[in-house]
Amino acid sequence: MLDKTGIAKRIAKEVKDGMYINLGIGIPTLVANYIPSHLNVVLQSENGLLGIGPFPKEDEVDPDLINAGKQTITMMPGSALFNSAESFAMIRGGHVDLTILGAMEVSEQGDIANWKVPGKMVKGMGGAMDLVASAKHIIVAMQHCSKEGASKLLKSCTLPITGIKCVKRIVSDLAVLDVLPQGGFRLLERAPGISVEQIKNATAGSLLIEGDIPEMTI
Amino acid sequence: MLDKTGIAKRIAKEVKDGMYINLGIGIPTLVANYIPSHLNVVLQSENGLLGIGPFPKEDEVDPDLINAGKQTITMMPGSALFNSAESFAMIRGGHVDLTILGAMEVSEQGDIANWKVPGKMVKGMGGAMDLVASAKHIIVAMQHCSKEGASKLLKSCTLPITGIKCVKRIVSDLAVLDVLPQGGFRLLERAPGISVEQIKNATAGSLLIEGDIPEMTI
Amino acid sequence: MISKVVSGPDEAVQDIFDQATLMLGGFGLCGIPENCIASILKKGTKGLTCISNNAGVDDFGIGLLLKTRQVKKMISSYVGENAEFERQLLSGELEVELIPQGTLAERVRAGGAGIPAFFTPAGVGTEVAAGKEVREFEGKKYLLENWLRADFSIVKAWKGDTAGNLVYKGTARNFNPMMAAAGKITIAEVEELVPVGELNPNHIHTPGIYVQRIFHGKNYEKRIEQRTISK
Amino acid sequence: MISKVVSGPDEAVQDIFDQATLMLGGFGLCGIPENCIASILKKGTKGLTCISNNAGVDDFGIGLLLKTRQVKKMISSYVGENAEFERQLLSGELEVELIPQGTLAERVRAGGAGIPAFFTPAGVGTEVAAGKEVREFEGKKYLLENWLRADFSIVKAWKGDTAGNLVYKGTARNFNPMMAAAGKITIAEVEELVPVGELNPNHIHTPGIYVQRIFHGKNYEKRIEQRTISK
Repeated sequence: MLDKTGIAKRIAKEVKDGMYINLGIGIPTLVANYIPSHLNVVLQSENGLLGIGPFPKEDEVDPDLINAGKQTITMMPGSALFNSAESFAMIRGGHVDLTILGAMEVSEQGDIANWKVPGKMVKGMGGAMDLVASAKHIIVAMQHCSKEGASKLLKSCTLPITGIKCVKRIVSDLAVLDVLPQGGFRLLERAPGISVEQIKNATAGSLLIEGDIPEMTI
Repeated sequence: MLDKTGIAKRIAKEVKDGMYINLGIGIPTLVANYIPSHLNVVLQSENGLLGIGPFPKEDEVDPDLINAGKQTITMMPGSALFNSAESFAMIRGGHVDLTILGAMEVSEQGDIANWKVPGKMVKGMGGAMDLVASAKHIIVAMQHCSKEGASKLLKSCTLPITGIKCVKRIVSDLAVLDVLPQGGFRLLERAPGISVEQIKNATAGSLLIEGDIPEMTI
Repeated sequence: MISKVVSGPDEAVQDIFDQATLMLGGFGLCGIPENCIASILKKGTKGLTCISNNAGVDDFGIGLLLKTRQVKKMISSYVGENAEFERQLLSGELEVELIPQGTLAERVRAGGAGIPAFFTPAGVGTEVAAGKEVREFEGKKYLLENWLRADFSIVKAWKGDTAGNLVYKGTARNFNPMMAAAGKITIAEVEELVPVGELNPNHIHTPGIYVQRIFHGKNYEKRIEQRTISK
Repeated sequence: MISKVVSGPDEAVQDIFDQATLMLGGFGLCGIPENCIASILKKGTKGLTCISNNAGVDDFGIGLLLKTRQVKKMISSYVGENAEFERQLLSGELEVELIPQGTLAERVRAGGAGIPAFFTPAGVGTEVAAGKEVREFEGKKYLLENWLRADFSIVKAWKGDTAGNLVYKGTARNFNPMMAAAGKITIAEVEELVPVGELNPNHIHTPGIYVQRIFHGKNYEKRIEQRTISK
């Protein structure tokens, strides 16, 4: 079973040279730490920056330079600043190559729910609905099951959804899966020490298992 | 009867302090020469500049700095440069206070025709349709009649129109007129030496004449 | 060019009326018009509808106006980090309209650009789509969204000149430029106010045509929400 | 960041295919991609649909491609100043679609921004409205207009870096930034090509994400259409 770092490390393997990437808050943010240094990638911050750098040193902190999680950041050489309309023009226009974000539920149609839990305080969707509706390629980082053991990979979402038919790939604590164009999850890799049987039991949506399922390498 | 310079001079009297103005090609361009120097106005060039300055001196010519008529220009202090989408956002969004342009015909409803003559080469509307559809206040500079003596202030336009119900005021070689909200031209001023009768005869659209019509001062 | 300079935030906001719709620039606490918020607080204007990506924190930004119950409605994309906000929302004292961030940015941009409506994919199939026209283009579904405009837009820039031209710094730009264009009256507070001619025309982010009033803002706190440091 | 630098215009345009749709930046002859036009001319690509505000003059700009009959269709707002263009148009050899300039700019912007359609007032009641949906918003009529996108966008900037970030000069900016965003492949030619880090991130007009290929252009003629001088 993967911990958060494990999920982030596995997702980092999906990153290709030259990609422009938007990382959501939480596990997705961790992915940045594991992108191989020989790859040239550019991280987008939807509040108006291409080229997020490392967190600043104490004496570099600039309150006018934050990421979408409101954390202080720095800029990489070759960065560009722009306004929020331009930022989402980039996202909506399909210019961002990869979006990595968290999810509370994913359906076998690729629907995603990650912004609202009925009965709990609603904080808002921020940029999530724009990102999932627009991204060319979306990878979801998530727990396969709730703390109570209920599957979060479902036939259809029970929570209010963020977007429909958008998730292409899921990296959970148990497995790597693709969402098939015709619907259904296809199992690609097992987390270290996890059996196909365990993944079957943890997946409520329909699961396609073809041939040997390799254990993932991180 | 006013010549082109006279029309430009009369229109210049419509300019108020602080206005942002778009001047069309031809007579409207001449207006810039007669705006009183104590007025602070900003001229927009729809190819991406606020703050058109005078034509350059020989050694100031910059091929990267032209107006919408493709003439070399200079910039006033306090100018701003932008792209064409932003330029028409300004126009369409109603931020330009006054648009002055030429016309081949104007109808008593305020429709304007100034881009196309059937049978002649069609060069295109450029920014004219955007300007007339969007401007808060439009003043038209035109000849009252064709060379053959036919009125160009009509019940309805005979030429393909550029925009509907948009012209607010007309300064012709014979008169200053407003287009009434309910339709019809209202005579405001006579050109020097021109009688009300002459204007009546030269106006095919319905003409409202109330009280004494003063001769204009330039 | 005509000078748009006013003496300060009190003069700039003096005619903001009860029940007005305001746009306020900023993302989180970054790039917010601190001076004008303080003056609106002092002035006590009530019943405001505030269009702003976020709603500040309990004791800073728009949160200050929430505390004094000057805000009737918030139109935002994300309103976490504010306990008083949550209390008013749950008690029904405050209306909230949540809009996807990109849709919010584009609706404001459309407001300034004279585009009454446009199609966007964000929110298709979600509760955001309720009551909205859905149309398919090239095999993909989109929602029709309307422009947003405001009685007053209040923005914060880094530098500005007396003709209202503005330059922002870093990610403090965010929603400010679109909001500057979408207000009937736009008020800009700037950290540095310079004479016309000092800003490079090629570096201007908000052309002065969008700005009706400008002043030199003072005592910026620029509070940081998430101070993150690398060792 | 990954380098997007190619050796020159020949390499940049090598995969532009017959019948491709191209966007070409520029207003009149100001800010046009002179180097790429020369290479397309040399390469002899045929059947092009060119989206560009203007069509050049007889012996410069897109006019060169018209002379060699490489252009099947022009989508422009104003196409005067070109006798060969007129001849081909009248003889039916060339298709022309005329679009109001602001609508053209916004349709290209929409193409890059993922907005398939929007409402604009330009052209209501005119022949431009033929076949288009008309809708009223707040008492005013608007036309529904669709996005424009291209197989290749070819833009000219003043400075660019190896990551594709661009800065334009003067009014040579015009249509270039929107076109840069609306091409499947965007090619930028620049007068000065610098390493990443040399351009101020706050001054960039076209972020590199929109640009796939960039090269240092040479021998710019920058022909002037209307040389006007004040005494």
